[in-house]
Amino acid sequence: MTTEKDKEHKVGVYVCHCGSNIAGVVDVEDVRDFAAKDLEGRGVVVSRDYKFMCSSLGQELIEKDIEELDLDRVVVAACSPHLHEKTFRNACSKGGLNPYLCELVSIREQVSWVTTDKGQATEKAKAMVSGGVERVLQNDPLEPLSVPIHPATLVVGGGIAGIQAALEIADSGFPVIMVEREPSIGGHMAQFDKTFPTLDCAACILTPKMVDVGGHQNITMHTWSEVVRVDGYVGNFTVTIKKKPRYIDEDLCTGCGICTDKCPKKIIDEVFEAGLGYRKAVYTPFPQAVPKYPVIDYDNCIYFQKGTCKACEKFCPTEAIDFNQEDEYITIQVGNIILATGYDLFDARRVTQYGYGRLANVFTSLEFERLSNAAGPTNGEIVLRDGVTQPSSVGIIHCVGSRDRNYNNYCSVICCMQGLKFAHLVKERTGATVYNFYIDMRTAYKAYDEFYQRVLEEGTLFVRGKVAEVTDAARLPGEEGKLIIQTEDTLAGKQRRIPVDMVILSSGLEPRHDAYDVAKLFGIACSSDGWFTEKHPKLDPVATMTEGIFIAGVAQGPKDIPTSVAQGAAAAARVLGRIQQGEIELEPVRASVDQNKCSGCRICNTLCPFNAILFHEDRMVSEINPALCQGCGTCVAACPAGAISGTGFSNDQIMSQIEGLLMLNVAPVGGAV
Amino acid sequence: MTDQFEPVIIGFTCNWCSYRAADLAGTARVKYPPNVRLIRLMCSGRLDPTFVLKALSSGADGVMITGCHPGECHYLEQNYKALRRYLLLRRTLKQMGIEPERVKLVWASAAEGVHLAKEITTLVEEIRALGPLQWPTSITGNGKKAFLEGSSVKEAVA
Amino acid sequence: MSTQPIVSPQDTNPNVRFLEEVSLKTAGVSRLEMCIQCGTCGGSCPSAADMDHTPRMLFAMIRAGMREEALSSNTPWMCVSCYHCVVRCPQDVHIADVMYTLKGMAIEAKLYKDSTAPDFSQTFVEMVENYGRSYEFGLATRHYLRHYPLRLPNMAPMGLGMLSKRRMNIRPRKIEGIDQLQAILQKAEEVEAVS
Amino acid sequence: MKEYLYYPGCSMESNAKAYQESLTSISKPLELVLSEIADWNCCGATEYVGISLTPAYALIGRNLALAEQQSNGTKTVVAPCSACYLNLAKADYYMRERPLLEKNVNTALSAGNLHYNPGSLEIRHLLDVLMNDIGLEEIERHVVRPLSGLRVAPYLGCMVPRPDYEHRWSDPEHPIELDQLLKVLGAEVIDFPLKTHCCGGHMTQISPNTAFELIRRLISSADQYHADLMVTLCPMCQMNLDAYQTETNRHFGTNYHMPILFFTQLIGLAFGMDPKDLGVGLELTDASAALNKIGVEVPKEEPKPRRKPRKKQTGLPMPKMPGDEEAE
Repeated sequence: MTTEKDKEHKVGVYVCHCGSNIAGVVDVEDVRDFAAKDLEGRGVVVSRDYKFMCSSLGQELIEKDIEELDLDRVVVAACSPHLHEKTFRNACSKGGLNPYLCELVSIREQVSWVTTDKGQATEKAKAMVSGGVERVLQNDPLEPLSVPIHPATLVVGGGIAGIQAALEIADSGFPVIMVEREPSIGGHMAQFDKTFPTLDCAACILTPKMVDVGGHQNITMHTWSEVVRVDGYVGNFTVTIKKKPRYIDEDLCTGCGICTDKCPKKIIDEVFEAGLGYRKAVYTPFPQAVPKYPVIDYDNCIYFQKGTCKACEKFCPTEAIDFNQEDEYITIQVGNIILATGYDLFDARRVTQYGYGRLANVFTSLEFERLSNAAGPTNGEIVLRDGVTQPSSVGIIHCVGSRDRNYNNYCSVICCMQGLKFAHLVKERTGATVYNFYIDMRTAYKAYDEFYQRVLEEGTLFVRGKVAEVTDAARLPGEEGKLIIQTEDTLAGKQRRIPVDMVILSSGLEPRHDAYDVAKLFGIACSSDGWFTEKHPKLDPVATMTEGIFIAGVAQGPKDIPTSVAQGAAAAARVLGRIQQGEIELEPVRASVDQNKCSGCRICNTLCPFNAILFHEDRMVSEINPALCQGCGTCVAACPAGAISGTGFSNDQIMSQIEGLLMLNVAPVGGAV
Repeated sequence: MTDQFEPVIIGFTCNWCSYRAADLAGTARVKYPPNVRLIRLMCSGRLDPTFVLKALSSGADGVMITGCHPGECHYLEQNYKALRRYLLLRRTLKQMGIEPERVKLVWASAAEGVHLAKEITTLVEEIRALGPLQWPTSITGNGKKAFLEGSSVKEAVA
Repeated sequence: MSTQPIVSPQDTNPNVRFLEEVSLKTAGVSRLEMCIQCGTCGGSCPSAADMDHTPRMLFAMIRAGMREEALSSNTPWMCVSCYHCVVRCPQDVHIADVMYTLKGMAIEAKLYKDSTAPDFSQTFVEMVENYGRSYEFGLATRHYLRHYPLRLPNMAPMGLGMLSKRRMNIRPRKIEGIDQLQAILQKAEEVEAVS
Repeated sequence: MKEYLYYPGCSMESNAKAYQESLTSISKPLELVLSEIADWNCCGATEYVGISLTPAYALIGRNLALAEQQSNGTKTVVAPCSACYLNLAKADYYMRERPLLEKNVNTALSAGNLHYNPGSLEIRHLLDVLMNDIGLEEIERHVVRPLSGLRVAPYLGCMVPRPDYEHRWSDPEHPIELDQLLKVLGAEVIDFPLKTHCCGGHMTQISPNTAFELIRRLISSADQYHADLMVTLCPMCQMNLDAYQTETNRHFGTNYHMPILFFTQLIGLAFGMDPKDLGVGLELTDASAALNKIGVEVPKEEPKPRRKPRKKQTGLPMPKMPGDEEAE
């Protein structure tokens, strides 16, 4: 199988000791000699070993050889390509060799660190080097693809993360389009009263930012709207937005609120007031709403349901009411997209033993936020469901729906601090006895544990134990008319029944009910939990696998306000970097169709999840748009005519690597085959 | 080297999950038998059944195909396609008179280094139990011919 | 994710084996090693008040390899099999079944305390083995006679009531396939012994 | 006409005669055909598993094997007793989950020339069958004597709704099936907070004081809600709450009087059947006062004051619950 073509190549092999990380288990000299002797016939002209290939000296070694021995292929046997592929590619290009003619063989992660027997380890290392050599012989010089970046950015979701991202970009002078599903931006944070650990009022720090967004010359806001279609690719997305009818003419409306005052229809506000308060059929969710324009709730408006009333229209001083509005679709061009779509609150009804929905005085965390909020249904009065009685004892239950295989396995991150915040507020406002029931107290990050200390000082009682049940079935004296929290006090090792007036459930955070559809719409992935998947959990948390689409805030996973803000800013920074580049370089791992071989069977067209393959009816052949193609190679594998080839992962490359790994290129070695 | 039969297994990994799982197994110093030699693909969806036949016809005793868990594919859903091909492939192998157990599909996320190592260990044991692969005489050990065999599979698959 | 405890076979510390032993002797997959000590079980348990240790503590003791203490605890014998802990456990630990396992192991090791429970189970089992059906009258009277002779007078009216209402059979019903059943149980004992 | 394999369990022949008799009676109008598993044996209750694993499951296995042999047409086994239901269901489930168990049990069964393939049967509780196969409409059709005015506490006990391997029930802690059924019969169903709490199980035997406490909790709670009687679907629960009620009262110096009937008995009464055919009167805690309310045998007793509804209509709204609409 040795062809003339291969012979002409000049391959350099470099075996890294990585201190003792590799050399401790693999006989690197043996591997080096193997490459030099047994693979000489495969074009290996030089084979060296070195303590640390990734060191500048190690890299210079490669550069020098490329120049002096004019190598045209390089194989480095060291660590995982995910660590140092770039390093050695750069070394190659410094030496004047196309970086894609360099292969990295992972004999650390895949050999020395996972194998005990030195002999076997060395044999495996040899096989992998041989595989690397065979593969690199088939590599083609590649140039990174580059595509222009449209300067505008789409931000989906007007919560704190989205707001932060939008402002960062807009302030740097680039246009931003923000799409928000609800009538106003602000997200969950607008519903909160105080924010931990500093206890500054949410509205006080949020509303200024909301106003900035509303008035920003570089930001176009589409509230009461949703993205319904996304076409194109990084740098050049075409996005279709559906603006739901407000039935209010935004040009005429002054936001005076008379319509709301006059509207006779009062309904429970399930969204902003968390079902704890009421709103009118024509409403703005809250006084500081941005934009100021109200919305008419079609399902509850007397006119739409019965054809009568029209009070709002009668009293509107500027004739801004327009019952004839309909869905409006607008199309925009953007270069990048940031998804900050937030979360849904876990439905506490699912934990039946906690009695939410059955027992009147069991509240969810969001309900309590509204309860304690000065602008809420009780003007900040912390009272029982009857609307008047102040609780004299309150139990706060952590991990409701979180860290529990019956619901969600993950930790919702915010609940511990939230529980502490609630404890403080209850004490401050009512002086009631407060219990916190926790499994583990998680107060990581700046000033959080200090807050825990403070709440301890204030006399909140802590019980370590996941609450078993909340019941109104009185059993012992003093339990009549109370809610009894039954739990094991795991530190006292005893079961306890604690009668309280009010129970607050620290409900966990869940992915949006439609997170998966949204992910599909924008062509990104969801984790099994339903959170958007980031490109790298540690090193690339706000990028996604789809170029040009970024994520921020809780949509990526449970997190608190500071982290959400940080992610919003981070996503913005990534986008700004892109915009300033003007164009973006893409890894040239792409598929392409040999139009002469293509039989036009169209099998590949349906396989591509990124719609990168278009079909030319006229010539009856398929073609792949390199900017859309993400290089997964599914079409390559599927093409019956073998007309599609994937750069970087061509059939030849993989076939040869197989032969290499199986040592077909050298005289069979004992044992292995 | 011990005198017991040491199978050679080619493993195909997805760049985003199982290859990183292998990295993780390494960083975590999880030990597993050295019989598996990994090849990196961008996605299990890239796996052309021909590769497997090629590997088996060229001397491998078994093949391990790994990819992201269903629903977690970085290319949305290509691992499902890998699954389909895998199932079909096993049938083809049967027809060719090869134990389909020699080819195994394993889901392993980037976080599942231990899991991957475990799977590798079991597979090695299973293949060891099966003994060396006798590539059917009807098909010579010549890669090219296996390649042809493969193309027919491919049409069926796609 | 592991479903059986992963304890290194090289580990010579006998204590680490106990968790494994309990887990392996349990019907189904115990998931005992998954316990996060949250106390849901102890909080849910209706008879916790009468237990030497809450289930949670028992699991911690098992992990600690406290064989004697764990097997002599009355906790498993106080379990009423209400399965509240099982459905509430955030880690899907098969708590009730682990309790059954511990009972068995305690009897085997003759470690259970004065509790009359093992004896009751034993009596019950003997009846089933002899007749194929259970037989409360014999069971209850025999058990009460043996353990609560003083209580019997109080119970008598109840017993008589049950009798007069034809709710207790004086003599047990024997199934036809009793030999077959005994053969099966015989075999089962053998299998149990080796596994 | 619906046909099932039937596993009565030991209690149905003795302490739960009333359950068996009422079931037999209501089966006719509901066209429920229950063919008893020939020569079934005890399920081992909660005792056998505590002694030795394989024998315990082999004991249950024999019943499953017999049922599998006998299953013609139907693969559904109906069990009226909670413990029996759970034991059968559990054996079937665990034999699937743990191959070792399956192997051991079948090795044991082979000694009796029997074999059971886990998963080949469908183990269901009587209430499940009535609710989902017969259906509420059908049941409602036969109601001629609505139980109007009768305040009942629906009590399921533990082992029917839990652990519920096959997810047959609406909820493991607050299932609504029994409530729905009793509502259809015209009864006034209280939202009984302890509807799936423990009756004491075998504790009446091995630790009476523990049992008495558990019995007290249930009866006193039902009493707080001014229930006329508690409705159960488990022989063990009925036995403990009914037969041990006097002893419990003596133990705590209380004087609760809470009749305990089987749901099948109430169905029969609502169908207008003769109490005698439903085993009514077999309970030790006299139920005549309660039944008097629906015109079944009539001694006098002053009616208790009604308790005001639990959910306040004033003040802040309650979150909507599934099924709130039909609830009063």
